[in-house]
Amino acid sequence: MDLAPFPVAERDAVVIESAPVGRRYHRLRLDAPDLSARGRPGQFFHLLCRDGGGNGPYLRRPMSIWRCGAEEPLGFLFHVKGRGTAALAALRAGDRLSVVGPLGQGFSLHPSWRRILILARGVGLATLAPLTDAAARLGIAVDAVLSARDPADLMADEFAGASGALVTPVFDADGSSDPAAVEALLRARFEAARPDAVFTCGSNRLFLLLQRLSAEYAIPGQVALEQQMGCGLGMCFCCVRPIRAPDGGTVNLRVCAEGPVFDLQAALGW
Amino acid sequence: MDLAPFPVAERDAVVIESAPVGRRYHRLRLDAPDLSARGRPGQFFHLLCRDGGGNGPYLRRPMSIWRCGAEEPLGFLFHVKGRGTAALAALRAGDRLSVVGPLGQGFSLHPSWRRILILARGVGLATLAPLTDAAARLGIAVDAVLSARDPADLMADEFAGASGALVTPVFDADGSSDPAAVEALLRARFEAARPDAVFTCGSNRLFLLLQRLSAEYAIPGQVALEQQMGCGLGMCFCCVRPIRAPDGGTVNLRVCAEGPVFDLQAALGW
Amino acid sequence: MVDLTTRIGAVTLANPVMPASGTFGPELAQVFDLGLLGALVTKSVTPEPRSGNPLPRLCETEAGILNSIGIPGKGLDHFIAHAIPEWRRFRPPLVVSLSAGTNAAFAEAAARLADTPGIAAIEANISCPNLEEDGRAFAMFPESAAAAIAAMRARCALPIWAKLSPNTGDIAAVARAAEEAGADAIVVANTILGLAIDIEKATPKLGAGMGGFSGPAFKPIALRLTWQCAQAVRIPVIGVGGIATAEDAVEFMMAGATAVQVGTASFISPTALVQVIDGLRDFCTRRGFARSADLTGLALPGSGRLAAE
Amino acid sequence: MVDLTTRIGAVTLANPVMPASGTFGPELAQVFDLGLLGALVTKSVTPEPRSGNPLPRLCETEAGILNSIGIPGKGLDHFIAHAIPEWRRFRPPLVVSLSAGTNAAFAEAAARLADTPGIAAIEANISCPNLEEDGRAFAMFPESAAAAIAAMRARCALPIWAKLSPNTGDIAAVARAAEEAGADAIVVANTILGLAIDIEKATPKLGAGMGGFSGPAFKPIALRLTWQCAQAVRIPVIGVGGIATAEDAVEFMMAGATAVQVGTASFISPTALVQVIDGLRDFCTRRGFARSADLTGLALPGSGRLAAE
Ligand SMILES: Cc1cc2nc3c(=O)[nH]c(=O)nc-3n(C[C@H](O)[C@H](O)[C@H](O)COP(=O)(O)OP(=O)(O)OC[C@H]3O[C@@H](n4cnc5c(N)ncnc54)[C@H](O)[C@@H]3O)c2cc1C
Ligand SMILES: Cc1cc2nc3c(=O)[nH]c(=O)nc-3n(C[C@H](O)[C@H](O)[C@H](O)COP(=O)(O)OP(=O)(O)OC[C@H]3O[C@@H](n4cnc5c(N)ncnc54)[C@H](O)[C@@H]3O)c2cc1C
Ligand SMILES: Cc1cc2nc3c(=O)[nH]c(=O)nc-3n(C[C@H](O)[C@H](O)[C@H](O)COP(=O)(O)O)c2cc1C
Ligand SMILES: Cc1cc2nc3c(=O)[nH]c(=O)nc-3n(C[C@H](O)[C@H](O)[C@H](O)COP(=O)(O)O)c2cc1C
Ligand code: FES
Ligand code: FES
Repeated sequence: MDLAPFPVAERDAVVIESAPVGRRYHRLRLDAPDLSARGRPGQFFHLLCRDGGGNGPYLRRPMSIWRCGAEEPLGFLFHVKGRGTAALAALRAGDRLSVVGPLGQGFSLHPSWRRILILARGVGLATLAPLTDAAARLGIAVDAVLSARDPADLMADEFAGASGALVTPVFDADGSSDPAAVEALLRARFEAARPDAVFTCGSNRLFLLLQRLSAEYAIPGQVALEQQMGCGLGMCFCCVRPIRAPDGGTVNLRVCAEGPVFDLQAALGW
Repeated sequence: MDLAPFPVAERDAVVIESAPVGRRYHRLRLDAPDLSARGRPGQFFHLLCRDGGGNGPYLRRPMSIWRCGAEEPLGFLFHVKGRGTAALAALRAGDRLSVVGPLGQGFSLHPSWRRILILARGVGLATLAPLTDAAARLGIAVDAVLSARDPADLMADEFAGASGALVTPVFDADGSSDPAAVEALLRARFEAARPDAVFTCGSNRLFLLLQRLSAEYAIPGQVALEQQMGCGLGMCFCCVRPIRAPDGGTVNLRVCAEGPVFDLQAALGW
Repeated sequence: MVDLTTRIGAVTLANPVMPASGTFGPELAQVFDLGLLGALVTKSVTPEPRSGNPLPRLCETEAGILNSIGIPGKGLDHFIAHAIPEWRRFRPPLVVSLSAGTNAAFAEAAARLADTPGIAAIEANISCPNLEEDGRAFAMFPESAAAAIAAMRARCALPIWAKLSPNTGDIAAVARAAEEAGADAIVVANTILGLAIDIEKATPKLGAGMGGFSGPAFKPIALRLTWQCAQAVRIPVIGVGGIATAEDAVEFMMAGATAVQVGTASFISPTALVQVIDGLRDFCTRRGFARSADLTGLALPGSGRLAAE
Repeated sequence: MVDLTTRIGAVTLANPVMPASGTFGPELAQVFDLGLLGALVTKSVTPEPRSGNPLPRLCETEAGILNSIGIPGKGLDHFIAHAIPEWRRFRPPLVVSLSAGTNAAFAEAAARLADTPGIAAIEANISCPNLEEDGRAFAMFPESAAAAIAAMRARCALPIWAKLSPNTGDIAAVARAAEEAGADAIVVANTILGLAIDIEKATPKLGAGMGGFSGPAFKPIALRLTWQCAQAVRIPVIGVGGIATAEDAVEFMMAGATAVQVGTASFISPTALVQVIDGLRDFCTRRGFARSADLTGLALPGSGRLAAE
């Protein structure tokens, strides 16, 4: 049911593409032009995970917007992890998928910025991917460090699309993704051309590293957090995470409502 | 799981045909040669009603054997009535269907018989259909009166197959299915060539008529009853019906275990 | 045109469908017009601020969920200062769910709410732990339920709806005790205690151990409690537990409910409340009921109203 | 090789998996070798013949069923003369479920069963109506539960397993009372009262009105009751309610059950019992448990056994 003009829709959308990506990931594209146009990078949809026959877990699953925009089908890219994502991966073109969204607070990009740095690992890149297009449209250069097990797991195309982002891959396979190596890499970037802001998602270790370095270099940052969700709308308070308050203490904030994007320095490791 | 040599199997069988029959009916044929060979006319299977995607009601649904035999796929013919049968009708060739069976006490045919009469209405003919083949194999002639709304609902081919049964259709549309008309028809048959036994299923009115006439003519008879089921195996006692006992009282017998086929005179109307 | 008007004592609702406490918030106004609802029901507010239970606070089960949220919130002062004004932006009557640990705290908080304009009724969440009774919920026993309601009644002229717990052994006795203590309506039921275990970790799935079970799987129990309460009291009964569709709501009304609440279903379908209202109207139209109120109690023993029609 | 041997007091089972009373019969021997089971549990037998409840006696709900079968049967004499010999064809220990309307009738019947060879234990179905207490189930209250068990204990040397009802407000107190009265094990839980309404007819779906709710939807409640009982008593607890898979059985064992019963699941999958036994063995193998008995209580507060490993 879509009760326009409400900002959040509950809607059945038709799947126009459903395809595996690499060994463990899957992408879905939906025919929902207005929702795609309304979505912002860092926001998410709450998906009813039912395979073509209606089978799946009771609760919805939160999924970041991976592709959005007036000219793009609404896209999701996910790790096939458990029962919910398995049901999603079983959808075929032509099936219907019930979505609720767009939800949550996305990333912010200041038009005055010239260059941002993105540090992502694994499927965290799905969440950060739409930032590359948005930045490109604002003329902001994107420098991205993508960490993956090996080249087969990297999904650089899925990340950058046609945005022109500069992608530096680092891999477990050759040791280039070691924390020390990534720290050296980031320090070199920060010294060479200090980004106006940094962004991360998907790895606690990389989050802690980026938090420490960007504090040292006084670069503002944003992180997209994950948490198990019930309602996805801010009503049930099951998705809270402790976030540093200005007074130095912590407050429990709802990842679905105050997040999923939080200030990099205010967030805590998980 | 099929734990041969147990007489009742729980088994996933592959659907080899799934097709609508007329306006309100549907037939399924399954690849399960040993179960088909084991099934007897009047027995039933308990079907887990899940559409291709695993969606359907919690309990199984009982369904008479419509086609069986060493050379035949196991077949069911049913009225698409509610949630369970709708899920069954949504199956496609290649899908799997979990069956439990064969279950219950089927019809008995005495090799000494020369001629039987079958009176069926609606989907009751699915239950009686396999009798025609069995009788043919014993050299027993089958005289069948099939009652239906109109020719489109009759399913005479579904009933008699290649058995050579003599089918007399009667219709609501032209009044030939009126109780009085059917009574006259049956009396004429009984006078002309007294059957050795009569069989019915599917209509309370026709059951009562046949019970009365066959008592008058002292012809033995059998009726297949229906009742809502839980376990289908005789364990839960939810499927009982009152049946006349030899002492004149009634006893509650389980349709799944002591039935579904009962002596025509012992059964009560429903 | 079907008349959906519903009277719960002195409170008149445009229709008998409202959200269940703790599963609703002004956030839902992002999805549909909250003005469509029969009433608004807030999360339970507690006198003092609470931080809530450890994570995970929610897990799913077969056709349901377990939760141990723990009523986090900023306390009554903040609620009166900030939440009430926010709620007053919406048309429907505002029902404030109140939770407290002692009879005195219930009474004190009820008195303060009675002094606050804009509140149509208090829903007393007496399913919460009674600190003076070893933490056993007020609604476990007729005596403690009655004491809490009576304490509020003495200090507050607002209608009081007593929200009962399914964890008691005798719901009818608790409902009668609440009625006698002055409750204006019975809301039944809160979640029933449940448990789920993560067998890989060998620990409960919820951080708090046990949790409250809700959702479609809980419906047959909540419907039975509604039916038992409707036969035990003369005040209106509001049914809640597993309602996800208009058909579910009709079941509760036929079992004796004057109105219904929709909780967990809103997590799966944020428009569930609207769908229930629309579907209820459709059911009445199709079956020729001029007023949805005529459904109430139709299936109760001795009613036989439909059969007679 | 995983050791599945299970001890319930004096009774030793080859494995901890058995059927639940009323959902099992010798008919299941048509589907698999009943010799595989940990024990056989009969339908409840009553002293006198009973014809059972009006139809319909069963209806389905979301992931569960309601039943009001009403314990039809031919009475104890017929049971001893005909059913016991039939059961004795099978290897596993035979547990006879007994139901009666008064303490005296329970005691008398227990004495007769004690005189009958071939019975390993009596499961006292004290969830049935107590005719001397207005029809409220014995297992509703600690006192009446204890009185029924004590009456049997005095007349019968067989192990007595007390089968408790989820409809009480204080399962721990009832379990303790049964233990003190001499029960050798606790079986928890029987079905919980539920209701479903046919909204087209405006009547309950079951002929008897309310019925007992069971199946996967009931699992979180039964698991919680098992967990509460396991913490309340020292005698073994047998968990039952919604178990359909080996993973479910492991949850109950980690929650404190020494053994489990599978009921409604056998209606959907007649081989469920065998699947649970096989899956339990597989789980133990995969996770390196040499004995399935080591699972019992792993998730109880303060156990921390897995974490320590
Ligand atoms: C705002 C947000 C955006 C997300 N975006 C993406 C994305 O773009 N791509 C992607 O692959 N994953 C994303 N995730 C994680 C994704 O929601 C989980 O992987 C998914 O819920 C797993 O469901 P499952 O049934 O397959 O797994 P299971 O492990 O069986 O799920 C069991 C339960 O745990 C919850 N859960 C498990 N993992 C997570 C997790 N990491 N975060 C939150 N809840 C979890 C599930 O929702 C469910 O309630 C996002 C999570 C959040 C909160
Ligand atoms: C032994 C036996 C053999 C049968 N053989 C056939 C057959 O060959 N072809 C056919 O079309 N139908 C047959 N039926 C009836 C068939 O089982 C029901 O039509 C079917 O269960 C309806 O399920 P549903 O979910 O579609 O309908 P619903 O009406 O939604 O079912 C609701 C509940 O009522 C029960 N129920 C409804 N109608 C019947 C009925 N007539 N008999 C028993 N339970 C019922 C269902 O099992 C279910 O529990 C047979 C019934 C029995 C007992
Ligand atoms: C996440 C969650 C939080 C809840 N919080 C409250 C609460 O604060 N106060 C209250 O009275 N009931 C609370 N409940 C219970 C619901 O109001 C309702 O009684 C119960 O969930 C059964 O209805 P349902 O099955 O429709 O959810 C909560 C339920 C859930 C699922
Ligand atoms: C049809 C049916 C009949 C039952 N009959 C009995 C009975 O005679 N005695 C008894 O103690 N429990 C009886 N029960 C309860 C079960 O033994 C079991 O405690 C309950 O169903 C919960 O387990 P389940 O969810 O695995 O079915 C019956 C349950 C069902 C569904
Ligand atoms: S998921 Fe319910 S508040 Fe965030
Ligand atoms: S269906 Fe269970 S006894 Fe017949």
